[in-house]
Amino acid sequence: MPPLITQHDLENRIQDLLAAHDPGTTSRLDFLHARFDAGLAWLHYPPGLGGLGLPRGLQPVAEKAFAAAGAPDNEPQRIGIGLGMAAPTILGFGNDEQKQRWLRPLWCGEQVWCQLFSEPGAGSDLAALATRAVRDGEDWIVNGQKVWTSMAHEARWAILVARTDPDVPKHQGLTYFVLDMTAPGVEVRPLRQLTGEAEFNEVFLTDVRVPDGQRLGAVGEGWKVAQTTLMNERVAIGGGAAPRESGMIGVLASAWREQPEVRDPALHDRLLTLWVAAEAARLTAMRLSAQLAAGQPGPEGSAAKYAFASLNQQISGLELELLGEQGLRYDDWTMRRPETVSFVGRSPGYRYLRAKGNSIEGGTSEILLNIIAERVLGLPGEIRVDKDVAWKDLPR
Amino acid sequence: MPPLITQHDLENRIQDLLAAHDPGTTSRLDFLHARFDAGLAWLHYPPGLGGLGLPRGLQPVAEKAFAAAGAPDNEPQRIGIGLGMAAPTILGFGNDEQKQRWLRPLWCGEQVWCQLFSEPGAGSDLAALATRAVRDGEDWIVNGQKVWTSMAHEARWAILVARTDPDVPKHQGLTYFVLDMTAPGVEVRPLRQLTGEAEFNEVFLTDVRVPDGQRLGAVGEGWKVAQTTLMNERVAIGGGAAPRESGMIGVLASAWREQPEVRDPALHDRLLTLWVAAEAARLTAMRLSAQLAAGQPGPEGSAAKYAFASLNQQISGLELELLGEQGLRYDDWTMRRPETVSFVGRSPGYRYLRAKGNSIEGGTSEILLNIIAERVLGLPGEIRVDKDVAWKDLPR
Amino acid sequence: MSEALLYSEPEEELSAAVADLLADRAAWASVLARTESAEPYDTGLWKTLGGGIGVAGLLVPEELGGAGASLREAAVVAEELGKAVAPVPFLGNLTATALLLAARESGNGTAALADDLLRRIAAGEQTAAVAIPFSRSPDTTYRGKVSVTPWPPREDPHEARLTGRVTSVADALPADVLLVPADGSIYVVQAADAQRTPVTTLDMTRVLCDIEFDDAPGQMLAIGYAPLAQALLSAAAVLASEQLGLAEQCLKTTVEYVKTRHQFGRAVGSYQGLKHRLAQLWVQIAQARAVARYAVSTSGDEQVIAVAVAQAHCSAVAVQAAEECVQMHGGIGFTWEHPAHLYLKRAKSASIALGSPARHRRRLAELVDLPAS
Amino acid sequence: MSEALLYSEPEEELSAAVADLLADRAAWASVLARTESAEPYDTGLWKTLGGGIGVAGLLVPEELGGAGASLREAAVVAEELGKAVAPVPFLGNLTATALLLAARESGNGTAALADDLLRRIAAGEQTAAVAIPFSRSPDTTYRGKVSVTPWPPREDPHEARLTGRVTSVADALPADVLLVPADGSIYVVQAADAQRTPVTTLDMTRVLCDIEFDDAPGQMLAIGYAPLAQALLSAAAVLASEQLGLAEQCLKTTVEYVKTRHQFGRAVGSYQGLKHRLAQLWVQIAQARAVARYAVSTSGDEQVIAVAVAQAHCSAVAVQAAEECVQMHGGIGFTWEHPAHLYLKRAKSASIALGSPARHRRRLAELVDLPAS
Repeated sequence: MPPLITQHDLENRIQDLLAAHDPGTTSRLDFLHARFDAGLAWLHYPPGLGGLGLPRGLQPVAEKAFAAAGAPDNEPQRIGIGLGMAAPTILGFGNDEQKQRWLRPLWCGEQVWCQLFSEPGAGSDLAALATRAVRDGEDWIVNGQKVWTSMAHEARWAILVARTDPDVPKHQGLTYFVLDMTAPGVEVRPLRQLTGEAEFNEVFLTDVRVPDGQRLGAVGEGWKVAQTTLMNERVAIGGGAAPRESGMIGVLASAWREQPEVRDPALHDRLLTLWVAAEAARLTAMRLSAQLAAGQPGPEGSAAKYAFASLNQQISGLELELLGEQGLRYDDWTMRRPETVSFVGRSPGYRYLRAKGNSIEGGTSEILLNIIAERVLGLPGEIRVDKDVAWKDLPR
Repeated sequence: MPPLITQHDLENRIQDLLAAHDPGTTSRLDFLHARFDAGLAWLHYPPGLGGLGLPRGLQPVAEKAFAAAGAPDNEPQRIGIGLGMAAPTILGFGNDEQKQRWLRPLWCGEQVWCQLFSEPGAGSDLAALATRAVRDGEDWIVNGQKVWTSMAHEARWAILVARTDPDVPKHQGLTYFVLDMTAPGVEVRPLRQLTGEAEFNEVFLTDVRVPDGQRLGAVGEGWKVAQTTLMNERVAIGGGAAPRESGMIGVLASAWREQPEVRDPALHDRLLTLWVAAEAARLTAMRLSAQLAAGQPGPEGSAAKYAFASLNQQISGLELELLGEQGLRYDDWTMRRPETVSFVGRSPGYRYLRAKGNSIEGGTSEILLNIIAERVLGLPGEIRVDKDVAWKDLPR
Repeated sequence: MSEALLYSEPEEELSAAVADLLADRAAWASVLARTESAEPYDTGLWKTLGGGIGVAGLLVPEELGGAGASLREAAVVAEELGKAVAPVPFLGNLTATALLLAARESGNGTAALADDLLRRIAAGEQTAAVAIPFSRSPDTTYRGKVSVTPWPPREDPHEARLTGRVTSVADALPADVLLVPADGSIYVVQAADAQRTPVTTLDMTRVLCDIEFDDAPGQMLAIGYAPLAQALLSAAAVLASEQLGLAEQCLKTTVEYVKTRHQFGRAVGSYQGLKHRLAQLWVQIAQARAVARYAVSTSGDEQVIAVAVAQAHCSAVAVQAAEECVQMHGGIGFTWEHPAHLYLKRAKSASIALGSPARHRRRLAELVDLPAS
Repeated sequence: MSEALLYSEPEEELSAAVADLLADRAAWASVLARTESAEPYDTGLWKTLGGGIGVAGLLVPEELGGAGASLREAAVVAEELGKAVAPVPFLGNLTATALLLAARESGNGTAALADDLLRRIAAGEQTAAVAIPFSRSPDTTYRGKVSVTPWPPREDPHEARLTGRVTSVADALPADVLLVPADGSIYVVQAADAQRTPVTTLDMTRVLCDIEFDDAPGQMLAIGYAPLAQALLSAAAVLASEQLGLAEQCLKTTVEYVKTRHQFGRAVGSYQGLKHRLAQLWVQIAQARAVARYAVSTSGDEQVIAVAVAQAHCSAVAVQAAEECVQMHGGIGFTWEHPAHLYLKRAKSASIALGSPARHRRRLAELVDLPAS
């Protein structure tokens, strides 16, 4: 085992890379390739796969140094699903060839990834999914419909969970694949939401051929592989120390301060109650990040997401009520494909509508409360009627 | 079948009774006996048992006429459990001897009744009760503990449900009895509640002998018989047209009007929200009684009780908050046995505490919501794990 | 009194007739499709409803060709329209009718003009709307931005000219006639003589418009705004029933969905968390029915209280019902292709319309002597 | 800053020591029994806590024999006391200590007198309380009913005499010394020189008293009420942690109960309706911990905001937790013989104490520039 690299070594390597590839003169992609090949991409990944096997905690050192030098980044916003969900799963379950093939263009942002998990009939109960993959020689033939897929219209690759055996209980008949989004039979349609926009897609899969070499993990082990993906999805929440009056409460407080005509004394106490709730949520997020930093990961992540959804919905609802006539109007119902979601810069009606999704997307509030009740408080789980039944015999 | 008695006939009979038994000179009990024997007690009961087989709707005619003549009543408040719960069950399931024996002294108020149903381990799930009755010749020997028994300390008779067969599923092993509260082995202890008072009792039954002649209905049919009792318990709710600001909201509104120093503008909107909720509940009760009068009984009874509990708790909570220093004080923690429960005339703290019982006594709010969800909305029942299991094997 | 809280037999017949028509002609998919068309209002449906079933002239006295009905019947119609979020100008036309009736009774204006308009409305020839922002509550002292020239008017008040602007007016897009409060009186203006600009509206099934008057000819209908206040009070009373209908529909749709949607091998409607929330919603709706009925069954000072109660209560219930409808439908409820959002947008807008719940509670505080301080 | 929201190791040790002692000496059955005894306060326990573990002199500087600790350590103690609803005058004594410290630093009074008292408190010889109604919030302009004669005082302010009445004072029954705001200054009065009458108190574990001063000798401690405001702010900060502890205990007890209580053949804690409510409560408590910690970890203007937030939030959470505790225990939770009511009474009283949540929100409105109108 090679000796551990120190922070000082790391800084030297970064400077060496910057010296050899001046960001001012090197093309963006060349620079990112060089950074990956030097193991300075995701430091905690193994050598040869863009990392140096270092502790995660050192990553900010690299990011800061590259930013200071004016080096291009890999647009982590745009390739978040690849970085956050596909990559750890490939790393955990892929064979060497798969890792070599996919991780470099993923990190460098050359290939965008998306996630084909949810289905119209399988939301909270993901393991009930119905998309079928049937073995055909060296390939699998995939048929089904996936939904709530961000970035599907720009993605080259998808991580996919499909049912390979409908005759066993639902968790046992799943297999995990990587799917080429340019393959014949893949159709992406925008999924319009109640705001008028389409942030997400539906993906229809009709006789799509997936080579067996694009399978991640063993046949029938798809649920276990998917857990890795989903656990990595939740890590992101928490966020750390935002300043006071960040987010939706700031919009409402500004409206109150700057438009005296909307101040309804009857709703003053409600405004302040929400202000207090927002401040409490903010301090709780601060405390959570301190806990994480101190190596005491808490279950507050689910709580934070739950509280965030509830707050956003209440605050935006009150904003509309305060605004009166202004609240009756909307800005734009045109079908659009926004790059990112932002609550500011749109009309109050947009905030009200978009916030409704906060308690549905990425785990409904009901599921989050179940998680807290069962995993944190240790309350008994629901009586399960689906554990020992073949998937094909489940009520749907 | 005799021809139906008209309202005119009825009025004549009442006048005849009053003429024969001048309330001014007849003793109270003599008058009530005469009224019962004339079939003018509960008009819808059969002839010979205090009634004339008339429609229930005619009862107010009799009550008004007797009240106008200054006749004594049977103190329905004091003997409510007998009138409302024991009597319909005796009428429905008793044999002739039992009806003759119990109904007359019950209606005339000579004998007070109480109800021995709930147990410490069987509240919402009444059918899980553990009090055992074992056959011994012509008697049954009863052992167990009952709880939340109003009037047990004044009662001569009790209606009792006990387990006669622990080896069958819980609903099938129950039998219904009438128990003599003066029998050896019956011990009544006051059950003090968080207000300091004891409105209820615990009743301990130790080898109490109950003659088989005091059984109502067949052995093992106790659950069916108890349904009659419980259905009659719920009929009472609804109450009809109370004036605006009746009950707890009136107390709070008066405090706000009469003590300007407690007016907190921040809580003004909350006060009005509760005022609106109370008015909505009042109008809903009015509508319910109109529906009942029009022969359209609705499931609003459970809803009314649920709303009443929630309102009382919110209103009394706000009252304490408004009163500030005054809300920190209490009137009296002395253990007492009140005759009736009234929210007025005691301190705000009493109202706050006593209202906590409203969502527990006579069906918890959770059970009421279950009833609405399943019987009104037709939502699926909970998965039952106790239906086909012998009582003795149930987890407790 | 308490019998008045029930539905009478004729009311139930009216309700069934409207419901049948809407089932045919206002299925949610067509309502949704219309929101993106050039004609946000369904004038064909309105013609059938208004002329055919006669809901346009419901309040118009029989001698003027109307049904001579009361707000109770109007409320029954509104309840069905709320269930369908039907894009017809019923509420706006009702408000205008109520204004015309109040103007006629006040004796403060031109009865013949009111009579003539009421006759046309009852005959289904014309639809009217009141040119006032939809958010105004009945108790507001209204000061609009439309003024009358010349002022004082000449001898013939028919010759008045109106200039100015009113924003966010409901149900004026399909109207033929506008009733315009201006400089303390109310004027009748032909819609064609004003410039109406559709507004991008939160409630896609009741599209608002901004109205510009540029020296538009107006006939004086009444002096003073008292008829306006009475009309808005009637509208607020009837809106409560529309909100009731919307809430009922949301509950019904949601209950049906959670009975059939399975997750973890069980209908999601078998989970107690959802059951309790739906039961609570049912309790709220049962109460909404009582208060909504009461608001259209009483009069005078008592009606002013009853309407404030109904608006405060029913607004909140409708919003709660629509929000639960979206949430309990999960992902599908968040999409454009499911009707839940039509209800959500209508419910939230309706809660702001004719005064917010907080505004109605504040009004109540005056009425029942519970001052803020 | 965010690390300050965690518990330090010494804080956890202090917490464990207090918890151990309370487990031994303040089991709820004995706490309940004491509520009906002649001695509502547990002076023996207080002696061990105050002198033994040293919580009485926690804030007192080391040079005066105290622990020289901050509000953070006091909050940790309060959290444990809240879990046990222990009948000891910790909060009242803490308030008095904070007042003495503020008086000492203000330079506006008799430092020697404050020092002397602080020394006695730290040594566990004396317990002090502030004679002010428990409901007063830190931002109130206090006008009491105690006056000082003669006025203006003679040269030696030690000769002042106090006459008047203060009602609903917390933790004064077991106090030896009273700090009395009167006529704009603060005086030290020996408790024995005042007439204390116990009050029948909603919170049976913190019994209030009314205090009558009848020409009682007082020594002037400080001129002006500024130290009083600072002391009440510290008390309110620490009370938030007491409320946090109470809420935690209620949740814990309830979760244990619903795991073991079976109805319909299942643990009642397996029903989603209860599970969701308990999970929501846990979310609230997790937030309460963050705000309570923040309120004792900051200072100056920021502390004034933090305390208002903490009081508004933690008061509500504690009441919600205690109410759920009663409800989810069903019948047994409504009886005298179960501890739930001790928590309910403490929680509701504590929410009123030192200013109601609405009052704290109103204060916040000034602090963060969100005026009512």
